[in-house]
Amino acid sequence: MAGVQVANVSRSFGAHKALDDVSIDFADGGFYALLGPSGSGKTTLLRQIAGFDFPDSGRISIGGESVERVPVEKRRIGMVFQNYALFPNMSVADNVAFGLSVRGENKAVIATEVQRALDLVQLGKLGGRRPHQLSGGQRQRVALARAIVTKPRVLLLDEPLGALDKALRVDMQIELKRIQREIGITTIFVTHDQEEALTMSDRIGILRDGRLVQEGPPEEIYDRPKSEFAATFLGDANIFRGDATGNGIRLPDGTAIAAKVGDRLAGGAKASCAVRPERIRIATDAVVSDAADANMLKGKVSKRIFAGNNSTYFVERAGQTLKVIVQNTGADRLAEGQDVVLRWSPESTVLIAAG
Amino acid sequence: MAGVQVANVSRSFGAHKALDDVSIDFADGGFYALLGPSGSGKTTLLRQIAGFDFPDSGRISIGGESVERVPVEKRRIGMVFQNYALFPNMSVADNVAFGLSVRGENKAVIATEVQRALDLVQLGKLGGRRPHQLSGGQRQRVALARAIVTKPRVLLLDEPLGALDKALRVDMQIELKRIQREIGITTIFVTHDQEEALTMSDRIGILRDGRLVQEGPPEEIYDRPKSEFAATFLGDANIFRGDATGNGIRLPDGTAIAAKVGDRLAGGAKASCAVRPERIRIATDAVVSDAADANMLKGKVSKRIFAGNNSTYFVERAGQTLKVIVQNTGADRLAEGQDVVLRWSPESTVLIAAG
Amino acid sequence: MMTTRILEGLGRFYIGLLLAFLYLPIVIMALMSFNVSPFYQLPFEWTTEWYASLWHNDQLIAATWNSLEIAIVTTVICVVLGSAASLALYRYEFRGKKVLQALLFPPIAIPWLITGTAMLIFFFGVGIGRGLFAILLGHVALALPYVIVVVSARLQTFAPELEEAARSLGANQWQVTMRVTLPWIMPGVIAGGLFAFAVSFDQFVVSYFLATPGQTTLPVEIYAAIRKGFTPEINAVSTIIIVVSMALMLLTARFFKFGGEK
Amino acid sequence: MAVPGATASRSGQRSALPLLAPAYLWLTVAIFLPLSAMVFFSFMTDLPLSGKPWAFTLGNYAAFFSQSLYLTLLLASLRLGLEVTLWCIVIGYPAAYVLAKVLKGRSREAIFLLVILPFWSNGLVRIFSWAMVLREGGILDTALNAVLPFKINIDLMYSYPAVIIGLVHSYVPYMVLTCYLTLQAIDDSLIEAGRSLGASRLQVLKRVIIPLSLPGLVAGAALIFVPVVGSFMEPRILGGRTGTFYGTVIEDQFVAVFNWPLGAALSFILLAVVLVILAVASPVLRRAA
Amino acid sequence: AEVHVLNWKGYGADEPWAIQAFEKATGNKVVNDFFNSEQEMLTKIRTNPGLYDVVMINAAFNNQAMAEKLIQPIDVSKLPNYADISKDKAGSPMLDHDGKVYGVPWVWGLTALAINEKSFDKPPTSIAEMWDPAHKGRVIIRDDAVEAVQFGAIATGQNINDIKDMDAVKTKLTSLMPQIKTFWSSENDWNQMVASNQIDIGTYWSGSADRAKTHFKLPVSLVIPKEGAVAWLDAFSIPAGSKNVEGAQAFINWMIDPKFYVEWVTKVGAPVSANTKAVEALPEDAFNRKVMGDPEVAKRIQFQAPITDAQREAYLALWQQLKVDVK
Ligand SMILES: Nc1ncnc2c1ncn2[C@@H]1O[C@H](COP(=O)(O)OP(=O)(O)OP(=O)(O)O)[C@@H](O)[C@H]1O
Ligand SMILES: Nc1ncnc2c1ncn2[C@@H]1O[C@H](COP(=O)(O)OP(=O)(O)OP(=O)(O)O)[C@@H](O)[C@H]1O
Ligand SMILES: [Mg+2]
Ligand SMILES: [Mg+2]
Repeated sequence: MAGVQVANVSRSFGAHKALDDVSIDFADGGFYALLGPSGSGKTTLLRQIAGFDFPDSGRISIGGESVERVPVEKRRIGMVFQNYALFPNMSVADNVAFGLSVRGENKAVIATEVQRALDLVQLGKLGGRRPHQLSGGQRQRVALARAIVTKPRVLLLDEPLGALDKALRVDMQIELKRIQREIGITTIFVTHDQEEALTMSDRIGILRDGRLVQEGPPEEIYDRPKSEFAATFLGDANIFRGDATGNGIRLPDGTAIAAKVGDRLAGGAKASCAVRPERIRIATDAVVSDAADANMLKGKVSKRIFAGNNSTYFVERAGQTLKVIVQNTGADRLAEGQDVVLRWSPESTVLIAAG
Repeated sequence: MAGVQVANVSRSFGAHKALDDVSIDFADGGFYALLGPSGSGKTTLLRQIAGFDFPDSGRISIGGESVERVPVEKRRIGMVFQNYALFPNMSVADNVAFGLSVRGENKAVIATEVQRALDLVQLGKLGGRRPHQLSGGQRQRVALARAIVTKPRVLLLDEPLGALDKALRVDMQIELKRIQREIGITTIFVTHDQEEALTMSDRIGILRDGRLVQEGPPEEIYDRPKSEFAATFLGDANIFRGDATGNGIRLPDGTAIAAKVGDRLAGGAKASCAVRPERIRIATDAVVSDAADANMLKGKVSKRIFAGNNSTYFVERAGQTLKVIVQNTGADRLAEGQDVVLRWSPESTVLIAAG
Repeated sequence: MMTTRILEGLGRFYIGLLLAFLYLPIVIMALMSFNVSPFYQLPFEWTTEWYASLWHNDQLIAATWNSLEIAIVTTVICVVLGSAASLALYRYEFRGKKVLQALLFPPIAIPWLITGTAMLIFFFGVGIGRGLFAILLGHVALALPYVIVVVSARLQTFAPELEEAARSLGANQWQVTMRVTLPWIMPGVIAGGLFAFAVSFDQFVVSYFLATPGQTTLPVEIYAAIRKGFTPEINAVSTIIIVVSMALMLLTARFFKFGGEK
Repeated sequence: MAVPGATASRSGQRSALPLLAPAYLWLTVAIFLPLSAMVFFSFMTDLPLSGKPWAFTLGNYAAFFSQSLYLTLLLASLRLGLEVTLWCIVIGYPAAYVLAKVLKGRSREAIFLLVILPFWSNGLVRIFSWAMVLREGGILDTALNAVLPFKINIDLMYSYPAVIIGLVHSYVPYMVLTCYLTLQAIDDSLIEAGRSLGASRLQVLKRVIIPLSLPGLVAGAALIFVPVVGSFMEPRILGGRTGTFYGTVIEDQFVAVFNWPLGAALSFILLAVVLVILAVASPVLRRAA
Repeated sequence: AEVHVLNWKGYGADEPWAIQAFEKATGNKVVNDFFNSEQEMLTKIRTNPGLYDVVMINAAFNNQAMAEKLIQPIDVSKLPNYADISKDKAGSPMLDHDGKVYGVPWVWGLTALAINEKSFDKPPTSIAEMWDPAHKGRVIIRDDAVEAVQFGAIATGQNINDIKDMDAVKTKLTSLMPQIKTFWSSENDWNQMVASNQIDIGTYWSGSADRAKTHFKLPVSLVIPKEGAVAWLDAFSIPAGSKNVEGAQAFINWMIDPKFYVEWVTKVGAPVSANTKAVEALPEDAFNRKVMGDPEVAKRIQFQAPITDAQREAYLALWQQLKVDVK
């Protein structure tokens, strides 16, 4: 199979820089998630790799070989389009069969492969329908089946599971991972579902305004975001801003926050600390429990939002609203308006240079 | 404004029953989430309410008045289509202005309203673009702006935020809720994002194969699912199947599981128990901590999956894989292969009649 | 729901009216082929003599076959060349494209009389001469712009990401065209073909200039016949053609979908 | 929908050539070169063919401007073209709409083909049939008088309306076809979206459907307007006394007096006018889209 | 061998019975081609050198064809029937140049008036009938500039070949325009108009009127007005480069033969033959013999002489102006 190298790629639409000097090395056989706000250039990047559009500058290689002159159909890619792009004139089965059939595959082989792919996306019985007779999620699954049935060397997935319910999405995730591992396809995956990005991918890249902001394995990005943007974009974070001290920062009101993760900064510089809401423990102020938590703040619960397996408490403190996530283990809840103490360890606190 | 009553509505496509005797009462000014697997009939139901399609049987009323003879444009609805359906021949601003302009609104008023709506969806600067020059998420936001700018009495949203990143999605959720509260629009919302459904809606309805499976406030559905399907579809659940005893069930291997929530069942009947993964506490087997947890099982950790603010442990036990969610508070992790004890309380256990 | 039904009924009624308008002269033509008077004189007196004499009019029959052959060949050539050109005009950006598009209009705008004379002189000058081949040459050229204009109109509704999807699945340009683009523009191609057939089959002026004696086409025969005294044989042969093509078309309508797909 | 040049920009001329060459070569040999010869003739005093001496002149073009006759007739022909085109739109567009969006299933294909079929009959024969319908004591006259309680005299033959009817009849299928092609391609969800925003059917038609079907409408209009302006057969036969138009005077130059240079000059003036009209109309129409 | 003949459609030379007999008698096969106007005929010979063997040319155009070297002199000694052609026609300066014969006179006829018998109790005698308000909208004339102008000349009492007062012609024709229903361009038009009783009176060709009456049994009769009528002479020529001159001679001879002519008149209806014997072979009371041969009539008719291109264009300009003014 083949890795994909994107080197210094830029692409503008008129005055708008959709991609700005992006370089990423997608390892052979890896599973790579691309994240970024709406309009940050994810689709544009995939289109460059596929060869539908060409960089203004920079180069793209697949399998070590520059593809500037390789037309789309020779790149051996599979793609799921954000809007699916199913062929309206063909049945579902013919859509899926298309890639095999243009390759001149044997009819019987095609029929088996297509059925297998449709079964895999749980549409085994809908092969005879036309795309316009399908629901949104069903269409998306046809697009997925169509892209994987050809066993491409690079799979480009533009929010391929966005229209699926959770259960189906998990099934598809498992299938995608299985296929990707079995045949070692290099997979590049755009998603807005953070859990999906975190659980499935080997590495994650975050784009913002056409630039690559941070890149690395999921836990690294989650645990050591390099910027406020990365911290808040992937997962949630409480951000404290102040002046760097030797081992943390001092907030404007004088409170010190100790941090053991992230940049080492000289004292006095502007800096931020990021703390994940789930790392903070919340308690009614009377109870003192664990001495290991060096950071502590007092506040008042303003709201609680139920979200299934956990709840988020919004705690007001010195004009800032802090979020605290508490797993819904069935224990008692805190009431709105209650005074609380928040604690967390310096190991859960990431120091970030202001930028 | 106006509530929407759907009474015994059925709709078939050929032999396929897309809606099967569905009755729901969408309260005036309420925020209602529709959930269901792909192809379960959610879009079909919205289309009936909008008046694009007509029920084979049953009736639909808006604001207490049957709308059988009311054409779409008189129903005063706003709709976000699953595929956006932006007018390709108009600029973004003209798309958003459409609803106001057909109403004959004053030009200046339209301009202000459109700009406000575009700012609200954070596309204030893109008014002059054509839809095909937008990214997927940008298109979706245009569709949203277009639907809300007319201040309809009923808002039908078919996965209106599916293509947005988390941060933007949260912003949009807040805006939607604000608008909906301010003008009291009855909102019906299809989503595959469970957290979104749980956090935003007043009530949730779950569809399956065209039938309404369960309906109620989010916490009720989450805490007291009435069927295995509802339990596993909304949120995750570990299901144990066995014979009902007076206060729980007995598994085939003789283990008893106590349950204090859900149906009361006669002893001996087939029954299931559902337990949310976040309600189970996991510990290395030596430690015994809380006597209140009446249910206990032993098992072996087979895998751990990191998902940002929490991790899921997969525990093997008697041929069944159980899931346990643990918040990532920064504490030590369990290793794969480790023997563990799982505990949870009967209050966290829902008894469900086998169906 | 009610209004939808009413509108549908109105729609059908309207189409009925249109068809009545379109077929009124055709019906009269057919009726007159059974009328005794060659001058469309009433009262109507039934006869089949025109069909009988048509049977013996070898020249008219030969001309009809010539017309049919030329029209069919013209249609095939126009559809192929015209679709290819439309695709190129749709897909690629290049200098001079606007000019090429504008060049489609002279053949339509200049009265056929002038085009026909011009062809006659030019073909005579370069040695192509007159005859069925020259007629074919002329007919294709006259019909091509129609095909290109019609197919291009349809192509404008085509979503380019479908071509991209096909190419990402490994289809080469040819396969993309044949299997994705062509099915979508098929209604346009068929419509273009029907136009081309009509332009050729009913083409009098150019054929008239380019036909050699003894090797004429039906419209030329008809025009010439009119000078002498119109005989309803012409109505008869026209009626037969319409009836046969109607039967053929309705038959094919059973087997193909002209609507394309959503 | 149409994203112009999304896949294009790169390849350009070289890729387009093999697809364009056959069609344009054909057009060159069979139309452009002959017409160029005609252009050449239009600057001559006489045809070289006639064996008489000839010289270059601008006189043929000057003739157009020196005699008010030609301008009058050109304007009359343009008006005729416009009226016929408008009638074709008025009659053809709704039919295309019904075919594309109202009728479903088999009947649609069948009706569609039926619309084209009259086209395959001979133009002259069709015109003669119209004479039968329109004249005094003709079908229309007889039928109306049979139905109406009072006596009216319908003699539309040899009049301007007769020309319009004959031309509309000949050309309306173009409009139905080309409009159908683009109407059929409009996604129904766009219509639904329009109505969900409170637009009535009519407003949706005006604001969404017509703009989106404009390419077909424009193609149809061009394919009708352009040849009608130069038409001579229908006006001559159906117009009678009033059937003199720009096309008929061109025909006269070719057929009656053998003054091809003048005839050619007149037709190239016509071509120029038509092209200018199309050029002026197209950006306006594009803006409307 | 083949004889390629260029002629008006339905104008004798393409009658199947005649061709059959000719082919049987001479072994030549006839291939017919047709034209719709004299100009077209000239174009056809110009652009197809060597294709045609016989061409029928109105005597008024013979000169032009000869000047362009489109036709060759005819060896009349090979045409036994040529001797019987009336002297005034055979010697016509329009056909003979430098002592060589370029055209063999075939038939002659008139552009006169024809009436719908249903509309008249008694045939009119004057051309003024066309201007009679009683016939408003029921008059028809041919869409031909030269003919129209010459007709106007007759109506204003002028010589058709030497029109002095063009304005009078124009005024006369202008006042005729509102009377007119439509213009005819082929026999068929005329016959249809009469058959459907849409016209009362109009200009028509003598041969065609005869054909309409004899062959088609239409209520048509020819009127030669007292003011006179336009006469024309049609002649056969042999194009330069003909590949079968012998066949051409045989065909022309066949066409001027009395036997063919009588059959033509009886079966179909025809103009007057230039061959005196042929005319004499007709029954005494035949129209072509009795009326057309009447010396009174002969005095009234004026034969068309060649006209120059400039004249023709001037006539056309006048005619077009009239047609535009009436719109
Ligand atoms: N025109 C049609 N013809 C046949 N079946 C149809 C048609 N439209 C919808 N269906 C079927 O009806 C069922 C319900 O479709 P619907 O679009 O309502 O699903 P949905 O709940 O919106 O799903 P999704 O979440 O995937 O969008 C699906 O199984 C679909 O395949
Ligand atoms: N044809 C175009 N013309 C102008 N701007 C464009 C065009 N295509 C894309 N853009 C702009 O380029 C930027 C990047 O677009 P892209 O589609 O790559 O975003 P994305 O990251 O995929 O976003 P999303 O998550 O919303 O799909 C956007 O701001 C978009 O508006
Ligand atoms: Mg995108
Ligand atoms: Mg849906």
